This record gives sequence, structure tokens and C-alpha cells, in this order.
Amino acid sequence: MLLALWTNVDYVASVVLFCIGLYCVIAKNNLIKKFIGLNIMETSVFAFIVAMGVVEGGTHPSWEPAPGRRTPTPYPRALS
Amino acid sequence: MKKALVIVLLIVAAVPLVAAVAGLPPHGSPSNPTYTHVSAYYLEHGAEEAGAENIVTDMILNYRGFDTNGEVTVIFTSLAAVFGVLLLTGAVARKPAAPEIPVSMVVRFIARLLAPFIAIFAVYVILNGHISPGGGFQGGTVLGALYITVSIVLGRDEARRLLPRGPKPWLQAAGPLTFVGVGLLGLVLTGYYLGFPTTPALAWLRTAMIVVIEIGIGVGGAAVLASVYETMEAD
Amino acid sequence: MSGIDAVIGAVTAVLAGVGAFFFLVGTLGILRLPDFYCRTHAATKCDTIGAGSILLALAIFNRLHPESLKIIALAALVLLSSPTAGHALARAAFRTGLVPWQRTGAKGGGS
Amino acid sequence: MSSIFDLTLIALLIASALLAVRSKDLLAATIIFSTYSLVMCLVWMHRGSPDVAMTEAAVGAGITTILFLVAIGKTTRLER
Repeated sequence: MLLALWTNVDYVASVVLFCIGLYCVIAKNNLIKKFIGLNIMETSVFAFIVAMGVVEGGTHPSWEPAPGRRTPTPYPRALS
Repeated sequence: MKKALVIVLLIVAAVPLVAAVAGLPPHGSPSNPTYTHVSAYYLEHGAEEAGAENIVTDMILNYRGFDTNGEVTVIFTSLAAVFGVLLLTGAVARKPAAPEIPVSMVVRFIARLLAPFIAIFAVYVILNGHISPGGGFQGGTVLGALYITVSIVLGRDEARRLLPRGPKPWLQAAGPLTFVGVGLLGLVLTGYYLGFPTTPALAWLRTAMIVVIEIGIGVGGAAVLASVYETMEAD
Repeated sequence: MSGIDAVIGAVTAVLAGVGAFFFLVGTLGILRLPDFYCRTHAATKCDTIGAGSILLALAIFNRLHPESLKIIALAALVLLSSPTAGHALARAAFRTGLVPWQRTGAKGGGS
Repeated sequence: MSSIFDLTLIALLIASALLAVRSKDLLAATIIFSTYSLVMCLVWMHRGSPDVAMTEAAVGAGITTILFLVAIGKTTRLER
């Protein structure tokens, strides 16, 4: 379990950020604070999506036309 | 009491997430399901099939064109929401005006000097979106930031000249309008809404359609951002 | 050919080292200096020279490549915009009536 | 497996998110949040998705911060 968490430390970081944002949205009264929390949640989800597309030793597909490219499938979802 | 509730809620949210993350396949290995199924196909055929060298642009404008169409409409709708909240209810608080600090000569000069270059960079990002990283959303935000800079440094009247009253609604709606226009063109050409022609002879038309959509998204996004800032900042 | 390589490597290393040094000094200044104006001064120095020389090092490291032109343009942008930002910050603070720090008998600083 | 650089960025992210959530001064929270956006932009760049990184650099660190500042200028600076 712990080894799996350490292997997926990028995903765990996303979960931690998500929880920080959730805490901010739930517990704070100020609207600007709530919005900051919402933004943190949003970016953490995007970070999770981007981290799913990472391939060991790959780069962005339009930089290097070679095998071992990073999968671009998940992260266009984050574009907005 | 409230604190305990918050902690319980956080634990309820966190435990399943951590458990799910621990069960995911190892980070970065090439045998991940995200890499082996559909994205391999995109990487293999995207550049020839969809009309743009940058596969990300292929995906958001061609393979997932409907999705992006809705998203552009959402951006346009957000402007309507801002108008609805701020203009109709008159919710902008009237505080006693802070002492106005005149912007210094240096900042004015540098802003005037750099503004054309920022605009060139934004246009480059928009137009090069189908070759290199970039595209309509990114370039549009740079253009909007340029408008905000001009509005802060050189004054509201100077900025208003950049976004004149006449074509303003059309510019704000540019994203959805061009998207729908290109979609209807695809309807005429191929029989499907947002259908891109697939014959190799019409490859230039595919690229041209993608570039037109990018320009529309860029202009529309910039106009929306500028209008949101203008509405929030007006008193 | 390898001689040119060695020269380019050495110049890159020196410039990157200078940049890192200025960043270190600037960060120390932000943390240690007593008031807003001094901190702005330190931050602007670190941005201008540090980022400028690191970008120059990158441009030289890339040699005659279109990318290095882009990097030089970036360095010029930083060189123009960072002092302007520092100037605007300090001026706004002064106009709103923030009094500059003066050496007092008391030990220590802090705003 | 993640490199030291990755881990440093993740630590910075979590620290800046916590600070932005904890800070009572909304102006400080906004500035720390723009730092968070910038670090998040670096993370995405490092994970090979420059498109999303560009969007985040322009939106998160630029425009969101300005809109927050305008909103704070129209309302109050301190939370509650």
C-alpha cells in the first residue's frame, strides 16, 4: 500500500491538493477564499489528468517525432 | 461542532481517493491503459488524419470538436453571467474613491513600447497553434491580458479604443459564431456537423478550418476577458 | 571543434553561476532587508541580472539556433519589464505614504 | 518514480496552497495563490504538457490575480 502510494506520489499530491481545496470551500465563509479553494481543486484535478498522461522518458508529441512520446490523450481535457 | 463536521467530511472524501490512487497502475509506465488504447491511434494517425501537426490541437478541434464547441459556448455564457450579476443587480459596491495615483512616465513609456510586441506574440501563438504548442485559448488570454494592461496603465479611454462599441458584441461572440460557421461548412461538405473533409486533396481545407476556429476562439476569448475586466472595474 | 565546445561550456557555466549568485543574493535580500523599498530593490536586482544572465547562458548554450533568438528576445523583455515593475511598485508605495525605513537605535528590523 | 525536482515542486505546491488557504489577509492570499499557479504551471511544463502550462501561466498567474485584486479593491481586504 505504502509502496504503491510512493510510486504514485504525483497522484497522491493531486489528492492532497484536492482535499486542501475542499477544506477551503467547506470551511471558509469569505467568497474570495471559497473561490481560491475552488481553483485549487480544479487545478489539482487537471494535474491528476496530466500526470496520467506521463510516460517514462517521453516528451510532448509535437516536439519530438520519435517513439516513446507522451500520450496526449488525457490532457486536452484540461484545456480551458 | 462545525469543525468536527468538516473533518469528518474531509476524511470521507479523502479515504476513497487515496485508496483509488493506491490501486492505480504505476505512474509513468508505458503499459498504462491511458497509453495503449486510443492515444496510440491518435499518435499514429493524428497528424495525417486531422489536419494539424500538433496532435493536441487535432484532438481538441477535430476529434473532440463537439466538446470544444460546448466549452467555447460556456466561456461566452460566463460573460453573460458576469453581466447578469454586476450590471442588472448593480452589485458593484461604491466605496469612497481611494486617492488616485497618477501612473508614472516610465511605466507609460514601457507599456506603449511593449504593447505591440505583446500583440505580435499573441497573434503568433494563435496562428501557430496547429504547429507548435499554443492555440486560440492561450493566445486569447494573452490578448486579454494586453487589454487589461493597457486599461490599467494608459487609462480606460485608451483601452476602450481597442474594443469599440460597434463590433464589440460580435467580437465577444466570435468563438461560438466561428465554431458554428465551420461546423455548418462541414455539414455542407461532408454531411456531418463539424465534419472535416477526409480526402487527401482537401487537406489544406482541413488545416484552414482549424486555423479559422483558432482565430475565432482567440478573438472571442480576448474580447470576453476584456469585457469581464471592464465590467468589474467600472464604477 | 572541441575547443569551441569547451569555450561555450565555460561561458555558459560562468553566466549561469552569476545568475544563480544574483538570485541567491536577491532572495536573501528579500528575507533580510528591513522595509518594503529595500526589498523591492533586492527583488528587482535579482530578477534583472539573475534572470537576464541565465537566459543569456541558455542562448549561448544553444549556439546558432532559432531558439536562441527567442531566448534573447525573452531576456530583452525581462530587462525592460522587471525594472519597470520595481519602479511602479516603489512609486505606488511612496505615493500611498509608506515612510522609508531609517536606522533607529533599536536592534533588528522587520516592517 | 519521480525525481528530486518533481518532489520539490510538489512540496512547493502543497506549501503554497496551505498558505493561501490559511492567510487571513485576502491580498496576501491572492498573491500566494498566483505563486501556486506559477508552480503548477512549472509542474505541467515538466510533465510535458506545454499547452496547458501556457494557459495556466496566462490565466492563473495573470488574469485571475488581476480580477481578484479588482474584487478586493471593490470590497474589503480582510477576511470577515
